[in-house]
Amino acid sequence: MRASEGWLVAAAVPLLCLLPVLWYVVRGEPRTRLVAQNLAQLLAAFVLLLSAQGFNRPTYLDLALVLAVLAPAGTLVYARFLGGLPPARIVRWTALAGVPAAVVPLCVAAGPGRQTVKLLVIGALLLAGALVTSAGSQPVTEPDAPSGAPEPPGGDEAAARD
Amino acid sequence: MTLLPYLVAGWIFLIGLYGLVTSRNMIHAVGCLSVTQSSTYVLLLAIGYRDGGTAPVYADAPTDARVVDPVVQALTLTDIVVGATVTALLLALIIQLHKRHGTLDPDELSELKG
Amino acid sequence: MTDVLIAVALFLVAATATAAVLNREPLRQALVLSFLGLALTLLFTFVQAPDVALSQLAVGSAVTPLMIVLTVGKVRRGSTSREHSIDDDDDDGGEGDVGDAGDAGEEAR
Amino acid sequence: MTRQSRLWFFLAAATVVAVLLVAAFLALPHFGGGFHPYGDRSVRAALAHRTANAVAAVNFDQRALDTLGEETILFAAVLGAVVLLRQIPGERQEAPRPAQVPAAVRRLGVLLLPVALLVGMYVVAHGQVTPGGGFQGGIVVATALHLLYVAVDYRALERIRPLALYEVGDVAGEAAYIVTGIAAMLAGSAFLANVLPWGTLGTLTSGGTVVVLNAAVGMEVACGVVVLLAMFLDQAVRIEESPGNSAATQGRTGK
Repeated sequence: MRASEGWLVAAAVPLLCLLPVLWYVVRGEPRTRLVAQNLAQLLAAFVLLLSAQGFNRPTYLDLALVLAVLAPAGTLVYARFLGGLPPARIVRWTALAGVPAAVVPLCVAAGPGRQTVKLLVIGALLLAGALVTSAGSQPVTEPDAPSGAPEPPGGDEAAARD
Repeated sequence: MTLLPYLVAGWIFLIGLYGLVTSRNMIHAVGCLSVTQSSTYVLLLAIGYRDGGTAPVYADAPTDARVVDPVVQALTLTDIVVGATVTALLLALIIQLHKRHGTLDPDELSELKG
Repeated sequence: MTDVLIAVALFLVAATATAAVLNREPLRQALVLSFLGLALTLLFTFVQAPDVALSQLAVGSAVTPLMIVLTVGKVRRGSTSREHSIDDDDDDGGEGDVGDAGDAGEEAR
Repeated sequence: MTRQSRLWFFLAAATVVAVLLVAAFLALPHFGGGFHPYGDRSVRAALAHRTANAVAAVNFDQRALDTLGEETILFAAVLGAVVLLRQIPGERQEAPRPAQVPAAVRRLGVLLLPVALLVGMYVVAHGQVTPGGGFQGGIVVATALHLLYVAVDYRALERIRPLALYEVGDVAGEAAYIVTGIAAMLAGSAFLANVLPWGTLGTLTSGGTVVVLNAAVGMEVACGVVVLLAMFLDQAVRIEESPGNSAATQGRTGK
């Protein structure tokens, strides 16, 4: 199996971003730590997505899929025990910018087929998870909601929480 | 690069043991134990790696692909699941310990015993 | 390039493991442990062990930290929470609550 | 032994261990080297049995007996946790309070729960073809159910989690593994031998008994982890030591 260097270089970018995030997980205040943990899961998902393409192994995408499914659960559990989810603009913008930036080129590279569907599902799950867990008390709109997803996480209740 | 993964595994092992020895909270000690366990995963997988190899999963690879060692991967898989159950059992014991003695400091606990 | 990725992931794992050991407050350590789970997952992916990465992802970043958090919750509930008078405020902003967790952290040290 | 002396004792021992470890590492085959005699043989054996995922082949075919041992460890650990974390005299159960969860989180949980269950089952079912298998998929399924706890509350989780059923599932998974092994003996082969037709490489039914054992392990792990987490959750959320000003924690975490 030939590895594609370009994709692996791209995967190195979110991987390197994890280093400063680690600092915040370790040394930040309780709220910062929770946000950093959430961000780390998002960045790790990007690494997994890009490296699956880099290693030319579509089956590695299962990892990103499982992470996308489990990440919100983990964050919400901590939110429960550490008391509340702080709003996190950085997670939100990383998701809004990073998910399309990673998923769209991957879809183009994969061409139409099962792999593209999987990529889109992963992207939608990541986006939904990150947007909800990063919402905090800010109203949230979901730009490209996945088909079959319920209505975008409502701003009404979120606004009511202010 | 030829030695780095092994050295990292050794470092994780020793730092985990350091945490276990100096721990003043049993829950923290269990966390350190799971760190120590992760050194075995790193070591096993490092031994099984092959330059330019790919995963021994032939769903999307030709059967003559250059693959890494599946045996150590299977061992590590087992290792991880057993590690999680050990953690669970130890944490259950810790809950009991705290119910009985009201403390989680290993030093205080050993004083209680004596 | 794979070697570079493996080296970075190894560094990340070593740093996270050290941090997990040196964080002596269990709740804080649980967060670092779930980060360690992620770092190990990435490392295992780079050494072409997706099976192992998958189980590390499920166990290391979800189940183990969850059990630690629950144990801490139980232990706190059994002892410190009784002394802690918890203000029954109804606002959702975790401000006071996060502070509480932090205080409890100070106590534990 | 004082704390100080213990630390010095450890440092001395750690230095020795470190030296020995480095010496051992120097003698190990180099990282990334090409010498993997066991790996090569087991890959050949996996392909001979038409199992695309060689790791699953090692776990459920070539080393199936060892995996039985491991499964039994898991089973024993669950049993141990159930015994250790049962409600003891002097403790009482506390009705968990309903939690107030932001609507967005609730919707996310309701959306993710079926997706996560599906992903978990997909990982179990494709264990012999793609990365994954009973262990990983089982844990994903078990974690997925707990989305209901974080997205709604503990009472909602309890409604879909009749513990007795999961305990039976745990036993059934373990039993199915052993029965498969004995069935192989009845078919005139060795315990846990791969006697079923192997099928074609890369299809869902390939691998013979690997498929069956994979499903059995998936069931046991999923049910076992659910029971395990239920014991911890009961301790953290439900069981109180004695009458006191409880429910505060639950009320607090319920937000």
